[in-house]
Amino acid sequence: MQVEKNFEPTVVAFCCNWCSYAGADLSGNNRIQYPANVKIIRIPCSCRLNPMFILRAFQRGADGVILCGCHPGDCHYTSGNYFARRRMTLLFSMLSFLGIEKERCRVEWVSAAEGAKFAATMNDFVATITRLGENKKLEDLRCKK
Amino acid sequence: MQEVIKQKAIELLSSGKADRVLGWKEGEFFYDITPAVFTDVKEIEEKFVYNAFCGPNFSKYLVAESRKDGKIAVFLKPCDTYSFQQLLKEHRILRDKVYAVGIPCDGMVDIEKIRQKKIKGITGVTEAGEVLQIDTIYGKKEVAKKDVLAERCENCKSKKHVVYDELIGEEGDVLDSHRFDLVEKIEAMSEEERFAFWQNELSRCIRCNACRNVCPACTCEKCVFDNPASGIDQKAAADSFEEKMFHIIRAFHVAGRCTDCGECSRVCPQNIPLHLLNRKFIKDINEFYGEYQAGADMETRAPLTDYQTDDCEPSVILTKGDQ
Amino acid sequence: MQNEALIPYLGVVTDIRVDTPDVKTFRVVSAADGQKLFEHIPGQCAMVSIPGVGEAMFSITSSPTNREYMEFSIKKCGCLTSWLHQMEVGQYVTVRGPYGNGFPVEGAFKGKDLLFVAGGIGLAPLRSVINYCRHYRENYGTIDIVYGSRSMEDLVDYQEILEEWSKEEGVNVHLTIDREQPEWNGHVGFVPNFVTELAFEPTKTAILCGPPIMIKFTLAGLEQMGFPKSQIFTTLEFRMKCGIGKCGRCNIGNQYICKDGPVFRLDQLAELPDEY
Amino acid sequence: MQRIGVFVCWCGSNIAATVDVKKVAETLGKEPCVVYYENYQYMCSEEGQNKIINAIHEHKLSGIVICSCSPRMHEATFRRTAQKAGLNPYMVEIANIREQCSWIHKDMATATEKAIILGRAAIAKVHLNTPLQAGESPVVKRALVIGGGIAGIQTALDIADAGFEVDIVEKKPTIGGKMSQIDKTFPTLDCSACILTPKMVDVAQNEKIHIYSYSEVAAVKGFVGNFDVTIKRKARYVKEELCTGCGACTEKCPQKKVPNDFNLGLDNKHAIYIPFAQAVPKVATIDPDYCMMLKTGKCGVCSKVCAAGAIDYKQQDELVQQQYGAIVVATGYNPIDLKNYDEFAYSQSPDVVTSLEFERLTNAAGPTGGVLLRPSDRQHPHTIVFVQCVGSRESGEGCGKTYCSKICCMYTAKHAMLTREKYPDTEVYVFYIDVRTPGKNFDEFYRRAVEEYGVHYIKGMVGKVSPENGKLMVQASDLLDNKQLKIEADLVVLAAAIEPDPSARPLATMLTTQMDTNDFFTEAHPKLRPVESATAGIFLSGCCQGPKDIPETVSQASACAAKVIGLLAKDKLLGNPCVAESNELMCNGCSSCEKVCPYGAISYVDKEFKMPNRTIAVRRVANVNPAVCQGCGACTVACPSGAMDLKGFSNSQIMAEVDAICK
Amino acid sequence: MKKISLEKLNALFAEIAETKALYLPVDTETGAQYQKWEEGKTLSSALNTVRSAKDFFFPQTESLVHFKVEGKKIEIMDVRDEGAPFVIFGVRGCDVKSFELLDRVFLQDPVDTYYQNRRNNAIIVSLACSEPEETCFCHSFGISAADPAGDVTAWIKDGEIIFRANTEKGEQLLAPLPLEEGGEAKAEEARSEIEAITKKLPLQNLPLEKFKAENLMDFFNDPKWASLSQSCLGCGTCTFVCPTCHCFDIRDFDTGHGVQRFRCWDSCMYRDFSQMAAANPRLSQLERFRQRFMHKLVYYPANHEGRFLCVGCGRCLSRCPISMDIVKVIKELGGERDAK
Repeated sequence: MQVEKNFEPTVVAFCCNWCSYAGADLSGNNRIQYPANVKIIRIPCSCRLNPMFILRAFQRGADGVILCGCHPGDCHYTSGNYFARRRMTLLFSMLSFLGIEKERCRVEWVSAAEGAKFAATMNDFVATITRLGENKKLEDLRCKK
Repeated sequence: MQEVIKQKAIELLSSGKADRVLGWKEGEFFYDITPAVFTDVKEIEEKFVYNAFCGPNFSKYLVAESRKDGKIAVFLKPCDTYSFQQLLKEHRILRDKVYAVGIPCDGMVDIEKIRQKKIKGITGVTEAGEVLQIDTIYGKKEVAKKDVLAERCENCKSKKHVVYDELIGEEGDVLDSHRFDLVEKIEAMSEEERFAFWQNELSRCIRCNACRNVCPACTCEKCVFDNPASGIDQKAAADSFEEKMFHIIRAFHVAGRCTDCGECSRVCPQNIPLHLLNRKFIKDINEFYGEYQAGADMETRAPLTDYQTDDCEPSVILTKGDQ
Repeated sequence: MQNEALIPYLGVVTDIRVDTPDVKTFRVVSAADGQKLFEHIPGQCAMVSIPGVGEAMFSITSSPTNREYMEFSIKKCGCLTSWLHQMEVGQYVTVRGPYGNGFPVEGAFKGKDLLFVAGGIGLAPLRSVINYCRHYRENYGTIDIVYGSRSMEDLVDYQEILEEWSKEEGVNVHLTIDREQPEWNGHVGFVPNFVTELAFEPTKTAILCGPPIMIKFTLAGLEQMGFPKSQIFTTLEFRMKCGIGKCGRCNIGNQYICKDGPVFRLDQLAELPDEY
Repeated sequence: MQRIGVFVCWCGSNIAATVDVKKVAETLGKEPCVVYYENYQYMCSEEGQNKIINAIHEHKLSGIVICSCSPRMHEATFRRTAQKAGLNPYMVEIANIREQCSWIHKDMATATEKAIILGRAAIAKVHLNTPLQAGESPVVKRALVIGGGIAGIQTALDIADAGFEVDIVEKKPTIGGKMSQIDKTFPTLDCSACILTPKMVDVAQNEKIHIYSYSEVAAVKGFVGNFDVTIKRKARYVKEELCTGCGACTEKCPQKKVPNDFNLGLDNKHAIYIPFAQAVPKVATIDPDYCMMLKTGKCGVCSKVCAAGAIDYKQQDELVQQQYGAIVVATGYNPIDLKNYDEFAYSQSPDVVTSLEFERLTNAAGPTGGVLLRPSDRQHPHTIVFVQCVGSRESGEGCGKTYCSKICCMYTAKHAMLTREKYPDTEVYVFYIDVRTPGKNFDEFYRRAVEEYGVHYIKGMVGKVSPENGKLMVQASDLLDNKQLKIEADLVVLAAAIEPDPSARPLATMLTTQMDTNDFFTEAHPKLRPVESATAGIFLSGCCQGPKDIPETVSQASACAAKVIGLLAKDKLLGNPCVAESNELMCNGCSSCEKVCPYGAISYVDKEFKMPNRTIAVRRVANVNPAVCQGCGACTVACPSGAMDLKGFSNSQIMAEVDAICK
Repeated sequence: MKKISLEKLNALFAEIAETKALYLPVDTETGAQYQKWEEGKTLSSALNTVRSAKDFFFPQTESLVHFKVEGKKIEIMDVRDEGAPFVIFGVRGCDVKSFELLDRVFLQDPVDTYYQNRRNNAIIVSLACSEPEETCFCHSFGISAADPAGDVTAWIKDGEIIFRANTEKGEQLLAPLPLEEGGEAKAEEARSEIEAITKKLPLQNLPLEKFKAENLMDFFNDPKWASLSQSCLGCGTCTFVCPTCHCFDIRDFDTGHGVQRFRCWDSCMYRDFSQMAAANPRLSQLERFRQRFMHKLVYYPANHEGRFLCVGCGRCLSRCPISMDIVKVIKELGGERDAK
């Protein structure tokens, strides 16, 4: 009998260059572990995240997508994360409206000092996605191996 | 009303106030009316109509028409004026090239709804007050007009003309509509039910682009879906993902700019209730960021190009219960 | 299952020649057996593709008389062609074809004096015919080739022209470039004017290929010289997808360029809507 | 199609201990277009960098991927390396396999697998990289300071000190601002005029500083290093260059009933006036609303008495164009209008005054010559009630401000103390919600007021002030003793909240800088860039950014000057090449991008396009000024057509990374 | 002929579905659609489906070939499927005719094997139209709503359904089914009833006579195209609901671990349909609009012995967002023209 392999979700984390990417680095500096399922993509600001990228990630096989940016009020570009917040709120609401699991996408504000929070957030997010299981509602069957 | 508007069209053309008139032209039957640019008084006299089947929203035509030489007169129903103003706000229409005449509307009829009442072979429709008398190959039928109103007219949001050069008839008011009822109903479904609902709806999409091409908010010089460089260009969906992708992205692109004119659902050959996606955004925007009606004025910042420091967090979605 | 026209063959690039700064000639053989992929008639085309990048129609520039391989001369202008230009020898490509009608080398051309007029990359489709006609020299009358480009560097197949074509008996090569260049001793001027200057007999059969503006003025010149429309041939370019006259893209009038063209006689074209 | 080289760094054992670097290099070496791969102990070392340089030369690499530590660590290093090898520095991508891989994972297989994926993403991105050139723009070595209060003065002096030209634009006829109206300053109680006026003189005498008094900024164009500013010099009907400031005109002017704004309307001035004795420039100005000559054409006295012939009734507003490298906003503050505070009877009784009016009433140069007299009957007040937080720290609904005005506690303590010192027979009550004294010697100062000077500090709010029989009945609550109080006062002084000057809002629009909901300018970063606005080249000095006392204002002003000097010291500004770019062919001109741009980097032009059918179409299209754009990317998402893209982080690049990761 | 009571129709479907996939029009909230029969699904009473039956042979998208790309190497994978026989039940006369018109494109040399496979596998049971709609004009193209073609023709009359096998395939389909013999009279009755209704339909006598190859350039240059196309949105609704439109696009999709080449419906009404790197021969909507109708009314007939590429199903009449359809085009252009 074949033993089914444990489900290892693919998680894409978009991190703003100034706060969250630095926060992720700090988590590394302090050797705080979080699952290898998380792969980080660096973007200049959370407002650079086009909803298209999130959909693209799901299409290509991501099981969860998380956006990390500076805390509201701390944006390097002053207002970027405020725009990102509105955009993501509406996008997530729409995805939920379409019946997509709402926990699959998340936004977290992580500052450059919050290495521990970054790791904790990722641990929690990966756990959530693992519990949700494979992304089947927004997958593109062609991209499955 | 048709006569008044027709006379106005003739007057505008013959007085030189307008070089062209955008209006409705009669078809083979009572209901298959085509938008047309009239340049000739005789043609207006013969072909111009305005009845309960004059659904098309003219504002999008003005993007191209206002860039032609001369001035174009256009007849706008209350809801059309919102789209018109939104396009003005986005600098897509040159205002001084358009002479806008606001006209009253008491709801447009959806021929599909008449057909759904198993009325076949419709050859003529006469409006008699609240009742529509329908001639068919198989005899005469009657339906109440309110039963066959287009969805957007059933839930009419406003009888007010927000912009015009001239108004025919009385000015109406913004109405209390029940347009969000169905959105609420879907929101109240379970996640699986919602998924099944949309899967069923969106899987019918044949990607004819009618929704996009008719949408007054979709006036991009080059649509991302037609642009190979965008990375998301597609034609007919090759996977159920692409069906969703198209409609999510489209709804997102018009979020905060959609006036809820309902043209997308009117034109969908597969009767997909596309307006629900747009309305969901409108409802969310109203709830999260305060009431906003696209096209209602020229000044207010669109919700997605604006923010408040104390806006709700995206996690608000998590706490919005399924039931 | 039956062979399917839309499923391509695998080819491998065995040689890349840089013709001009933006034209390269690729030599392609079958990836399976190193042989020529398929036979063709001069003027026919093939769909060449890099999966994931794109597929496009290119004329086969090598002569059918070449039994070993086929060649494509490709100008860099879009996404696919840029990719092709970056290729190295050994790269696989997919090829399907041959498509189109080709030149009537065994029909209308036979026994005729031929006048080839080409501009820029327009020589590519003609090279196949010229070499075919050179190969079966006895079947054709004199061959005149008028070829021009922006500059010396932009003359495609310059070496072959100099070393083979110009030296052959009964083949007259007339080269021209648009503007003066220090190293250039030949004619300077635009192709249409050069054709008029050369004052060819209107009994010849003219074959034109080049940019639209060149075609337009050359045609005017030829007609002035008395060439009847039925003696002028040209090839059309159009966006194509299927290559087999089904997808509807290259439909002009009742003709499909991919299937009924790309070679048209001028009198045929005159009966078609001007949508090319 | 690129020719990509992959370089995997061991970082000693930092990476190599948990990531199989050899395997990573070999696996990535098989990726399309990777023509070279290598792994080395320390890629950032000189030896490592040489390896990269050699590989770029030998293998004609068009792009390189370095799998190493965080790009925040060595991206700049490797970009320089690439540049040394003749490769565009923006053809470098870093895969962060240390901080985001080897350091956070323990299992070698897992970490290696992840490193490969991160490397693939970087390769996918570099495929789409294009060489970027940072634009250069020259810097105009001249600064503009808007506002001539202490903030503007200090900033201007510091900048001029460093050798740069500075212009001050002041809307009033003189510089000096609020500080010139104040009597003494807390907590040292030194005379405000004594410390301010020498600075004003310095300004006047400094060759590098030019004052545009009685002037306003009318328009601002351009960007950091190259602002083009139009200054409106309002007609003062006196030729500034001729006027000697002798004051003869003022003396003879028959129109004496002009409310004196310098004394906050507590007395009158002449229609031609010099605001105060130490005014800079010391030049007379005619108030056109009152001058008989200007209004009726009959008078002309001043012109007759002016020996210098400086009077010019025909003077017009004048527009001056000037170029600047940097702009400093120092527009200051005003006390709020108290007309909505009827409970304090401010509009009803002249004896209810604001603290600033109180300053004038105690100032030796003020309307009472420094003797504290009630405005109504010019009698000495025996009971004075000070009310703090009038319009400050209010809940959202009221007409006041939600913020703390910061300076009121201290100046009220100062007023109370000075009153008690000069007039010990006066009872002084101070009603407060909290007393906030965080500052050097501040709390000591306040305690002295209470302990040494016997000022009655009462925690509680004044409910009502009603004029009764020439007195002011003050009803208040004492929150500590929990009782109602009634005080019969002679004078009530209201510590009015301060708000930004009304000229700030239109100015912010012109400068495309951001403001908060209270119209205070928003700093680029609240902690790290407190004196810069988010718009490059625009700096903030003083109360326009938020309430401040004088020492704070002055230190911010100097900080601001340091920033300006830092900018002006450069000959050229090197832009960030990772900026937004609009594809004109796809742009709709809808203005969405402009609305989300925090820097005002986007403008619109009507552009002619040749259409394929040989017609010409004119369309409004967005234009990004690369010198102003900071590359956040907000516009790229706001753009519905996708015409706007961000260089270095383009849509296709990010999607390629996504694809590579999710594959 | 054979017949069976309508009450037993579902049992009949079950019988057919045991050996072959069976598709039939089913009523949905949003109109009739072809669906695979399964227990509980019943034949729609609507005249016709929203989407045409061409989907069975020419689906919206289909994979053509897959590639694996590694380094410089490419591998080609033939993903064609032989398929299995299936039955389409209840195809109307117009749609049956459309198959013939599509065959002339896809089965013409070189044969499109994807189409051919499905075509060979299909057994078509057509159904006469007892209640034609006002938008029907199939009779203009010589199509009989009363006696449609197909492997089997069926009529519904007085609670019975009558079958007539027209081909060997049809015979084979009907042979094992539990049907009664007879029904000729009823079929005849149904036929004449339908023919009588057909005569009453409003869209009669479309002026088609002049749409001939010899008038090609005349029609092409007709100034009326301008006003006809003026309000066209350039969407693909008409194209995609049309049973005879067959333009397609071929595209590649990179899945991350291979490239899938697929084809999908395309429309000559789309702006990018004929877009080339630098030029587009049909720039305006007028030209694109004209192309579609010229193709249907002139070009195709010129190549196919005068057959029009339209079957009068009326779908575009009811679906066009702005109600500009082929009938209006025919009437406008076919009107007073003098034949050459």
